[in-house]
Amino acid sequence: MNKIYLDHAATTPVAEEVFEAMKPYLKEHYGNPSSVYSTGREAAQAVSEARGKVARSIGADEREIYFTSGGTEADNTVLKGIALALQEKGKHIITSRIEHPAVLESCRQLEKYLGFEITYLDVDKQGFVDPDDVKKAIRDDTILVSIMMANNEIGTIEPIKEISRIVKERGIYMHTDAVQAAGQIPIDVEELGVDMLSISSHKIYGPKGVGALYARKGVRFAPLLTGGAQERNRRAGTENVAGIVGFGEAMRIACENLEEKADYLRRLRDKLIDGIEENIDEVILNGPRDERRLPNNVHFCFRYIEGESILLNLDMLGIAASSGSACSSGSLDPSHVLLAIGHPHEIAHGSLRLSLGKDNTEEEINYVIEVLPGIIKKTRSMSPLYEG
Amino acid sequence: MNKIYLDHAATTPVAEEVFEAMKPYLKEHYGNPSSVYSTGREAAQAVSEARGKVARSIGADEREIYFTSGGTEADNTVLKGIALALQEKGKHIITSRIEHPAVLESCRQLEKYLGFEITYLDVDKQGFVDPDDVKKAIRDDTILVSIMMANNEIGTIEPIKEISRIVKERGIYMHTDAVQAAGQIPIDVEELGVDMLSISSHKIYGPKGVGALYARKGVRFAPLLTGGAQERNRRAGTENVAGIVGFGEAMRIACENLEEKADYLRRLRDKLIDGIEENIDEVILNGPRDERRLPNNVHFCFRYIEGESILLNLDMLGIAASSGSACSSGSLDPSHVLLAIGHPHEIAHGSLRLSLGKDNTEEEINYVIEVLPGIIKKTRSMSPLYEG
Amino acid sequence: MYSEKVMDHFTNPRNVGSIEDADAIGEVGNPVCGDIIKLYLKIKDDVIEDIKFKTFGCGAAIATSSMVTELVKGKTLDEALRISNQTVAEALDGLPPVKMHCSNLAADALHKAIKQYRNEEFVEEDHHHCEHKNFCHKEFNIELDEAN
Amino acid sequence: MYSEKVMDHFTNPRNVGSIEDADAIGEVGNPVCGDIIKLYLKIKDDVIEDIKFKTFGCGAAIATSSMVTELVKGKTLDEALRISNQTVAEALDGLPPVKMHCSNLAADALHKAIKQYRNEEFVEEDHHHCEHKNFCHKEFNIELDEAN
Ligand SMILES: Cc1ncc(COP(=O)(O)O)c(C=O)c1O
Ligand SMILES: Cc1ncc(COP(=O)(O)O)c(C=O)c1O
Repeated sequence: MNKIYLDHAATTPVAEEVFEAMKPYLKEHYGNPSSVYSTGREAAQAVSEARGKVARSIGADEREIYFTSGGTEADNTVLKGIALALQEKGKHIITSRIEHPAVLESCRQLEKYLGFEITYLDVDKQGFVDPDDVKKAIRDDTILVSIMMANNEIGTIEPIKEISRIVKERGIYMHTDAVQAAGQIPIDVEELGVDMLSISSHKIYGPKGVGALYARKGVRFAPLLTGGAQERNRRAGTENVAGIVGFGEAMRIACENLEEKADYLRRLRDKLIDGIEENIDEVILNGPRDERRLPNNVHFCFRYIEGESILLNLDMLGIAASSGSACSSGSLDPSHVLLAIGHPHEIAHGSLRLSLGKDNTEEEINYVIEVLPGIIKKTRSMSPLYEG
Repeated sequence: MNKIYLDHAATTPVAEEVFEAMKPYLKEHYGNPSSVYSTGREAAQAVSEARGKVARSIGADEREIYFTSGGTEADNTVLKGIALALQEKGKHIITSRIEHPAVLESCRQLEKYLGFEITYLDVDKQGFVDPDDVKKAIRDDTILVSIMMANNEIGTIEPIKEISRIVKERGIYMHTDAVQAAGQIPIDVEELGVDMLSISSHKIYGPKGVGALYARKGVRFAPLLTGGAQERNRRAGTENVAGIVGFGEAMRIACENLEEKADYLRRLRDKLIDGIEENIDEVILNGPRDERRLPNNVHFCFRYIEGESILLNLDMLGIAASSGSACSSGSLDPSHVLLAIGHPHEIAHGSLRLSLGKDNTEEEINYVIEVLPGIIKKTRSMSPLYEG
Repeated sequence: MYSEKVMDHFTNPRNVGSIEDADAIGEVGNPVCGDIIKLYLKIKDDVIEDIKFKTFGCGAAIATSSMVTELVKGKTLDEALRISNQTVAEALDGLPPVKMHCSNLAADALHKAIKQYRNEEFVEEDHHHCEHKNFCHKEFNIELDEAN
Repeated sequence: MYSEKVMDHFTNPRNVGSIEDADAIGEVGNPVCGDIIKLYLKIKDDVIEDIKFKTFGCGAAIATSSMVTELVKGKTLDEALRISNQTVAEALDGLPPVKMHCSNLAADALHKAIKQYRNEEFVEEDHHHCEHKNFCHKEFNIELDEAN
């Protein structure tokens, strides 16, 4: 049975070139980049080159890139680091109800332990944050606005540029979680106007356990990991050299011919969306349908059934998919994103995310369109909610 | 020129078996461990096996092991996580003056941002913390004692068992940073009586960027990285699967025939210490000379000269060493450890750490003993402090 | 994550469907929780002659429903009442910890049906009300709540 | 980390040593800082006829000492005074940022020697006092201080 992997928003395989780039740093060039001697200098040089690649991919300066252990750490560093550094200035942060848990749970900690007030902005039915809502929510004690660039469940691309303009006018720090956007749509920190931005390697065919935080020169934040002087005193800990090298290479490749690759995915995506809508009744496409949707994201709710059954049935046919976000699959609550866009619980429970990648083929998409209706039918036939 | 690597306390090469164990998880088994489908389950299974290996190596239960991005993150999690969770109970922490910066800088943040008081215990000339000093320092509002198991610069093995006994009697949490001890001396959390313990993979022939925190069942701490439900809600972020697998394997191997391997290192170590003392005048061995010294640690101060010149000269002969700790090599201050054991600045500046590893040979040691006196002599001849 | 038995019952669920002239119906769970189990029983002389289920829920919910129907078919009502959620989970070679409490309610549905049939009151256990949707999480690993 | 020129001067330092009957001696730095540079000058008709150094310090300190001796040998005192720490660093094809301020004080030692020779007062720049040993760090990357 051929495997069909349709969960690229959860994680991606490491590209062959990326693996080859990493290998020497797992083996012969094992030095500690902080060391004086030559093996250490080789490692330091490799980290520096990777930093350059990441910086260039998002229009930043090398000195504005801080490597982290992933998107989660980048998000945590922003939320907690800004909160600690600027708490004298104010204890109010604005974010949205559909952020990744790395942002939302950090906000919860700030509420619980440091007395912060957080405004969680509502979104519309397609998952958009209204820049006007941001404007209205800003207070004199607001120190940070954090809105994701693209949603990891329903693929909505937020109007970050418009939001940034409003936020920066008020002299407040603007952060965006670009973990899902990276490698899918162009990112230019200057054009976006953000002060901080999070990326993760394993979503762009790089290794797991590495990511980066972009922080504009001059932005003040307390480090989350303190200790050694690595990452210019902003992120302590011996560098994951091989991981960083792989991430740099993955980022470079991801941004090569980005538009062309995105167009390919958009074509598959639209075929899949159309195929599902044509062949299955009572389905709801979540997220927008236009250019404001991530090129690789397909996300539906199927009425009357629960998402996990769909996943298990797909898995038995060799198709890997997700009901929403990978990190919440241990949880039993319905997706906070689907509730935020207005679905009742029983509909929110019936979600399926199919996220495409560069190696997916039209054939694979056809196969999914062929088998999915049967799975939905069978599952619905068991449902006490379905009167089909 | 053959390279002689004598900086294993800074980092180690990835063992071949470890690399082979990791490879499948960088390539074919790329699933996200949180996913429902089979590629995800394979990854979850691998993480779980690695957890078992780490747990067994230190006499812990699997459910007491939390994977982190390294020793620094483990230390930060302990200090900040306990501080946040128990701040209502008290705001006093006890540590020593010779801890790793990952602990010391975390303490500084707690002082600066959360109003904690930290007692930094003095050590004696060999770097030992006196358990009696711990006893005297404990207050009603003490919530944590953190003393390292073995010092990363001078190799002193602290009396953790004695300290734990005192600390636990008072119902206070006890943490030990075992990053340097792991793989060198046996670790048994039950015998040590600690509540929390930090380890890092890249010091024991595992990959960089991964480590573990042991936290005894029931220990309360706020997670440092919040977000997804990974690591049983105690450490969010997509798991560095390949890194974790490598770490687990490295830990398993490190603890196989540990005593035998340690004896081999002790023999080389003592040969090197004797060789240096016999062939070079005015040297000071730092740390103890008996079984309370790490098997792989040699650390000297050479009067009248500065450490970096020694390192550069050694590097030119293909010998990789360090002046103390890797993470501080970007810094110009003399080692806080050497100041703490009572050295004046000019002596503290003249330090050299030679840390041995499993692949070092007697021949290599002989070569170092042969060339080092010339290097010291040449460097001293340039020194305005030397009246040789 | 799931045992082979669970996957077997999930893939080939026994006794799916409804019974038009059922003597007893037991329904537990609710959509907020993400699990609804509805059992239809045909009872004759205190023996469960036929039983069918409809379930909205995850793999565990479907498998436990299927398993419970298999366990009680042909049993007396008293025997059926001795079957607990635990019995069902064990018959399936166990369930993943996270599913143990929230999706393991087929026996509850059974008990509810039987008690209604006997006109007794059925007291649903607290954790199946699921008004507090974090419940399972909490009961399950108390430390987690502390953690965040 | 270091340029080839730095490594060349570190490996084969020019003019190491002292001059017994030196006409001028300039010493800057201190052990707390980790760098001490001592220059010995032989001066005739306002020209530096000979110069030697002794240095306690890192590779950068040794290389800058060596370089400064090479730069000024045979120069007049006025010419020598025009040599700054910056000149020395440039002649070495640059120094790593972290070393730029703390270990680049050979020109200071030179100026100190010449001014003493001329009986002028030498005002040591603040950052070479190094009472505050974090200085270099600070000046260098102000954000760092904020960071911790
Ligand atoms: C939008 C978003 N933010 C943050 C993260 C967390 O990144 P990581 O998995 O590298 O911790 C993810 C993915 O898991 C994500 O999709
Ligand atoms: C004693 C000690 N603690 C903590 C660390 C930090 O570990 P890591 O390099 O994995 O961040 C190190 C090594 O760098 C160490 O030697």
